[in-house]
Amino acid sequence: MSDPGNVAWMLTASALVLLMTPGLAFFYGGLVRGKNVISTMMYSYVAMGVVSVLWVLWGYSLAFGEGGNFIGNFDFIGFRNVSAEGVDGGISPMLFAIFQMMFAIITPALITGAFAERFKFTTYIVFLFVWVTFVYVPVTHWVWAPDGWIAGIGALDFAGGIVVHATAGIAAIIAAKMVGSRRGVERGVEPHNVPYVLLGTGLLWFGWFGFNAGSGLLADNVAVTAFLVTNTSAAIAGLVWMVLEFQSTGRTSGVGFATGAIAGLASITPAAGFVGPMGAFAIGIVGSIAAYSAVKLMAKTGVDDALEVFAVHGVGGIWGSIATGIFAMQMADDNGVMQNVGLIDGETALLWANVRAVVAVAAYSGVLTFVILKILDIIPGLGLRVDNNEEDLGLDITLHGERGYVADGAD
Amino acid sequence: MSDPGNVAWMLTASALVLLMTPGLAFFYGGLVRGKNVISTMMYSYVAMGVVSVLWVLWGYSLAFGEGGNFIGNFDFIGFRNVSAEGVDGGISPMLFAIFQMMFAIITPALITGAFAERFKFTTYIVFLFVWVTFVYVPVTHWVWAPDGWIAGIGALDFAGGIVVHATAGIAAIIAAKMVGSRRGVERGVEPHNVPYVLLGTGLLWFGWFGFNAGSGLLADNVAVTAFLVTNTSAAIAGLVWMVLEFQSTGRTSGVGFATGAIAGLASITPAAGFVGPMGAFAIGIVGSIAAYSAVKLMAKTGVDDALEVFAVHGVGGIWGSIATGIFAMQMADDNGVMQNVGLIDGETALLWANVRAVVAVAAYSGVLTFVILKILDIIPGLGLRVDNNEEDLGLDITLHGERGYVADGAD
Amino acid sequence: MSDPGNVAWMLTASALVLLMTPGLAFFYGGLVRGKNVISTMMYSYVAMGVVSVLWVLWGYSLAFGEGGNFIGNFDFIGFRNVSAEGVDGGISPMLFAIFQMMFAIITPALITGAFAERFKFTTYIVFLFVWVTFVYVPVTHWVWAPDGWIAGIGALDFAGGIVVHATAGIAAIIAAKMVGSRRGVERGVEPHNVPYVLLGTGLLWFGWFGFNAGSGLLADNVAVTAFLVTNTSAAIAGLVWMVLEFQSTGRTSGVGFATGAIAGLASITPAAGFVGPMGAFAIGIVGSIAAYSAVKLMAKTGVDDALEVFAVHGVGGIWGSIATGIFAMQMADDNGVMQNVGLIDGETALLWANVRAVVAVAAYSGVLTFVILKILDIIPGLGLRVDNNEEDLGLDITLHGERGYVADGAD
Amino acid sequence: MIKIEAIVRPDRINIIIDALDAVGCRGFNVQNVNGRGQQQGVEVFTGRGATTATRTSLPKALITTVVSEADKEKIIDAILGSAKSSEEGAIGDGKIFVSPVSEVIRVRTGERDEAAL
Amino acid sequence: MIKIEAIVRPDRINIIIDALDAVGCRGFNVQNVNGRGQQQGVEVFTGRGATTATRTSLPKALITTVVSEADKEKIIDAILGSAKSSEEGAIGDGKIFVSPVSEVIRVRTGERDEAAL
Amino acid sequence: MIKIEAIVRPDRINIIIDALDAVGCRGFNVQNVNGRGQQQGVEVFTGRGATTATRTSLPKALITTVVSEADKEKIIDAILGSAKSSEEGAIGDGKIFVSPVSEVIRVRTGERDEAAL
Ligand SMILES: Nc1ncnc2c1ncn2[C@@H]1O[C@H](COP(=O)(O)OP(=O)(O)O)[C@@H](O)[C@H]1O
Ligand SMILES: Nc1ncnc2c1ncn2[C@@H]1O[C@H](COP(=O)(O)OP(=O)(O)O)[C@@H](O)[C@H]1O
Ligand SMILES: Nc1ncnc2c1ncn2[C@@H]1O[C@H](COP(=O)(O)OP(=O)(O)O)[C@@H](O)[C@H]1O
Repeated sequence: MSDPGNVAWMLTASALVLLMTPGLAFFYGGLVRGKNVISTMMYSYVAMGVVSVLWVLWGYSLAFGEGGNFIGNFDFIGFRNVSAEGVDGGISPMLFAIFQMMFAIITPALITGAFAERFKFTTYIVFLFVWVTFVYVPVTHWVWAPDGWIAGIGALDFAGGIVVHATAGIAAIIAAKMVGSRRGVERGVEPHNVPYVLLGTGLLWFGWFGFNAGSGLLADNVAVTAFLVTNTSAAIAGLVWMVLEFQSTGRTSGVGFATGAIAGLASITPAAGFVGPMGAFAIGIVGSIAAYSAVKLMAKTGVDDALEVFAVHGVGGIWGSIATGIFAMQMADDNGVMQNVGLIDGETALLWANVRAVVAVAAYSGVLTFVILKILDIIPGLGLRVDNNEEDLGLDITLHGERGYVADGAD
Repeated sequence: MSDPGNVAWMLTASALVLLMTPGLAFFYGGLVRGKNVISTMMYSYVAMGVVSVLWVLWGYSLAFGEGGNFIGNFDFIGFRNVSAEGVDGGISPMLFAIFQMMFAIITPALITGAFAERFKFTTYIVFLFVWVTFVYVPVTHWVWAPDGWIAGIGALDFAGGIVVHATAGIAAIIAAKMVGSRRGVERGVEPHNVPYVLLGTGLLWFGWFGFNAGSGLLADNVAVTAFLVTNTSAAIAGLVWMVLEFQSTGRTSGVGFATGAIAGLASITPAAGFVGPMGAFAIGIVGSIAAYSAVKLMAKTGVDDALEVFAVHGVGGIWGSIATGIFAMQMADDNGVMQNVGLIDGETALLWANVRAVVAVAAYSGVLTFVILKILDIIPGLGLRVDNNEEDLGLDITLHGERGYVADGAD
Repeated sequence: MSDPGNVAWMLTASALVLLMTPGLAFFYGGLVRGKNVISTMMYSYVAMGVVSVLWVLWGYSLAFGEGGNFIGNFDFIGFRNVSAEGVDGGISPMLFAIFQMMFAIITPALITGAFAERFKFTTYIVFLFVWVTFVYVPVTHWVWAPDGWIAGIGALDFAGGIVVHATAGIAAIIAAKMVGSRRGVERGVEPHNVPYVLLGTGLLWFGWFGFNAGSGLLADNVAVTAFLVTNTSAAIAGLVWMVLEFQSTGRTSGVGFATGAIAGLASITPAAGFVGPMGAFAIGIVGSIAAYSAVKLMAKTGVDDALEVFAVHGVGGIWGSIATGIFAMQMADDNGVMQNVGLIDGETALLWANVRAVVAVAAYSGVLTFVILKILDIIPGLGLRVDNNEEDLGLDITLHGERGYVADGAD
Repeated sequence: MIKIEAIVRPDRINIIIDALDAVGCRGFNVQNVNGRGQQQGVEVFTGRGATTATRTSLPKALITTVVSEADKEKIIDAILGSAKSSEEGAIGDGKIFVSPVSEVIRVRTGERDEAAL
Repeated sequence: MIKIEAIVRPDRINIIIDALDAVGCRGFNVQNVNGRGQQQGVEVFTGRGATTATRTSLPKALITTVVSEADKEKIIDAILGSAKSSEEGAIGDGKIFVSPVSEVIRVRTGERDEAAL
Repeated sequence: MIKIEAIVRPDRINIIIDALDAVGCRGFNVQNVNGRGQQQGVEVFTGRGATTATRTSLPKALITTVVSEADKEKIIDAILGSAKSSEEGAIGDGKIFVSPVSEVIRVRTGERDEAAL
């Protein structure tokens, strides 16, 4: 039987990760213009609907069924055979499947920042089903299923730097390019509601404790370290971003601190269970600088990744995955003998495995995302982008029939 | 001694359920007009004050004292004799009493959506004391105290479909009818802040994990299944509502998805510990369709249940309570022998018991709410409704002396 | 090895306390004018950055290293020697250090309410480093390190009435006096966004369960009682404030209820593990009346403690610390024999110890805060206060380069 | 051409717009303002709720429509007939201001004056 | 002196301001209004999403600038040239109203009229 | 009758209203606008904080009061005396515009013109 303490923590962690998606909705929703706030938030909220259903029906089965190196099988369709009975020294398969579901929900939601303010909502629903099934699920299998090929080459991704952030980040830049720039954003868009951005950041930071400290699947000392390094990386990365901004403009934006913190969180994710606080400092500092530079670079490419998903999540996740290969601490092998793992202890195998994993996953996500969007674009009745008039009036009123804010009086 | 894991989970679950009331405040607060946002939110917040006090002083004692079939007794007045000492294989009476307190807080808060934008705040405070004491407390005793008569007939209500949602839903429609329609809402009211509705939905969804997965009182496999089906029902119900809306108007509102999800959560509540994911799909789909239809129907009755408490919570909770009788899975009896329970396994006893329970509770809540409001209406100095001028100016400024939003400059 | 249940609860509690800082940001952010909302929120958010880093690098070591009566030592610099390995019947040092970190974050953030809308952000960053190091860290050592001198005189502070609320409250009034009044607030400032105040209150109330029920460091019956009395005190204090307000103005503000609840939470904090529900009622009622009176008094002093940090947190925390000496229940000594503790059981030692502790800490925090701010004021390039033009335009746009809310269209 | 500006209670907006519709005025715009006249402000809480201040002004809505002179009286009558909070009217029901407009241009077509209305 | 009030699409504001800049108009103010004309409102959801209503008006922006008579045509041309949502223009692109202003005073200096602009 | 529109700094509103009160002007309304003149906009962050843009305009408040010609100068003086951000005044303190109003009607009573003020 599972220890109730582990069950308690993993139930809590699952709930925390679920809350990250509303957190993301506010983070993203605050960054766009007011006429698209509902549209942007709904991209996240509806993922809680679609992916929860998909995961129970076939997603979990294809991701974690014992199907081979590349994909799972149909054993767990509809959560058949997914037992809620606890197991000694661990948690039940069902609790594991629930925890994993929350990751599957937030990953595609992350992408939406790239095409916010212009992507068709109906097409997005279809995209959710297709992308999670054909991109997220296989990648998850590769990395986290015991028989996945990336797990097989010895790559380590503690809580999703590869599975979540790299896949989403690459998908984001491809999507942004294909959907095209927003109309009239040449001067940049001021976030319409900074408190929402900060609220989202607070909820994400809070939820990320579940994300990372839950990924060891036990309430043990790994969870404790993961919790600590998560917080440390977020903190230092937020500060670093603030310093960079201050040096170049003399001011320190709330959105900047928030973005830095999120970059730090994305960066530490793959390493959370494998590094100590000093590793976390290194990862957070470099992650923040890298993401900051990426934002500056993106401005030059002309690709309108509206909410900088690639620069922040993609770059953060990729850096973190490589950093795992650098900073991972010694770990006990099956016989309890401590083994060097990271580059700092002189080992290159993990670094090399993680680099291969990142490249493979990035390429796969990029190509598949491209193909999926191409197909959705030409299917009659779908298409990626709203028309100009809808974009000008805002997606809230045209697609959702609502305005974010309605003042009394002024009808 | 209690296992710390169970304590950990039930402390967490209690905190999660407490957070649902602020969540509800935002859900409701976003749906009204801006001039009543504080008023609407305060209906919920002040329930955290009033009911917490009442529950400690006499509520818990009357609900869970061993007083007989209909009501508890005075043994636990002021939480006297409510021990914090853990018990083997379970949680302490005090932790149980705390968890139950959170349910007692949110139930009357749910009702307030029916009479929002016009109910007198001072009267509402009195209503809180009276309604919880004379409606919520006895019903809780009937259903959840071991000696309650509804528990006695074998009805099952896992987490409050009957106790919370049916009582509140029926009270809501009675209250809405008695208080009368809002002035000038013939054209419908556009929610003044949809992000608040979504925030509230996120917090409710999050908190509901405590509500449902906590209702087994242990961090065990029942909690795990309850967690899963809660999420599943919310997800599918949100999607179903969206599809229904899309079919009739070609658009998909954020408020619609949110409302569907809440209907799904209300529906699964009584069944959460007794069904699997397939049951959850069935319950969520039907719950959403039923609530959606009820909203449409309510528009024809002319009863201004302002935030559709009856249609969403009442109908959801009632449907879920019946559905429990249909879909409840086999359960082990005291000798560990599996017994059929639900209609799908050919048993009708539970269905029949639950129907009787719903009818009895609905009738009791309806009649008592009617009587209570009638009396409050005629007590000098109370009265149900604010005057026309207060309603036109908004309850925030007239009753609470505040405006929700104050712009710099424009005094 | 730690019991996973205790680990689960303390991970959760740590996350809950972390969330209080965003909660505080919203509580405070809603109370100021719209032109300073980001500035006010950033005072809290950046504390999550600065103090997290500081705590890992040297804060925890100086606070909890075995350095003597007055300050810790350098044993745990950079969390060196802070083990994540669990210990029987308790939690690991690292988990304890994490939990304590969250307290170190929120304490200086509390102070910021005093000088909101006019304090220079860059100076504030420096203040954070200095104040936490020279005020918070030593006080924490005195009270909570086993070898601290206040612990030595037998004073009890369960969850931070002295360490957190008294230090911050006194620092607040000193800071408010030194920074001077805001320009043009003679008529008082209407909170610009009451829903944010309520959201912050909800998150604080929720997070406070971690704060208080986590402070016993175990998922046991102490946690359960602490949870109960926390909720009880918050509830009754909110109601009492509402009644006081209603008696003097005939209305009941949302901000008033919220403020009362926070006063109740601050008041119960030092006593949470030592009193029962009846003690909580007494503490909450008196705490609310005291804070309410203090707000009235402050209006006469002319000191512009903008968000009433002293009156609410300071007075609450001080009252609670004294009240602990009055209402603390019998406790078992090392031999398991029950000992009287509080004044109500006829003992004066604890009361006397707590009074001395409060006086010493208040004096220390007051003097040090004064000295620190004096020095920051004269350091070239720093200085406490923004210039008049920045204050008039608002700190958001001048220091942070952002506006809280940007409407579409009106550029 | 003239501009008619009506300051009215926010809660009457829908009804006033219906009345404008009924007399054929289909071009207008609405904004929220805060106003004071004989109707005084109200007492509000400031700071942490224990102290109060007086709000100078209350929320009002401002409807603006530019019409030809010929339509003036019927528009004014429509507003007068729909803007009162009750049969007898109450202080704070609002005011109508009429002022001259010398030119009107429709952006889309460049049409001018009466043709542009 | 005259006052030029242009009701335009909110998403054109930046472009219009650039056009005003280009012709040397550097004093103006902008506010958000809701307006209706030939362009009708849209269907919106009310209540809990299952029922709809028609929003009478849509968001517009109002740019106001007070200029000397002499500058009138170039300002109007600048607005006409920048406010259209597309080459052909579309219903709802907005309107320009011109009205007389008898006096202008600069608060800072007390300067009057043309000198104060 | 004339309409006096004063564009001022938002943080001066309360003081200006007191000054208006002092000279007996008790009817007015206030709204928030964004404006630009000699005072330039400020640099703001856009996107994710690493890139900046220039905000064209800054928040201002617009006070409007309709009064009889006779009261004009005292109202203007009241505003001029209270709206400056400092003794010397600073760029951006604002402007006052005066324009004709041909008719005023009180909704409540139907009174017209001077009687309606
Ligand atoms: N002289 C004025 N100039 C501009 N607006 C005014 C004036 N007098 C009143 N108003 C506006 O009209 C509204 C209603 O006026 P008020 O005097 O309160 O009521 P009534 O017109 O019924 O006597 C005020 O809130 C204000 O917005
Ligand atoms: N008579 C009017 N008075 C005031 N504002 C008007 C008037 N007519 C139109 N408007 C404003 O101009 C906007 C555009 O007008 P509309 O008639 O929809 O388009 P178009 O001018 O292209 O025919 C409206 O939304 C409204 O704000
Ligand atoms: N020509 C104008 N038309 C309309 N509003 C103007 C005009 N010029 C200035 N304003 C308004 O007055 C405000 C102050 O003007 P500005 O030129 O910055 O300062 P000052 O009047 O002190 O020289 C501007 O922000 C703008 O709102």
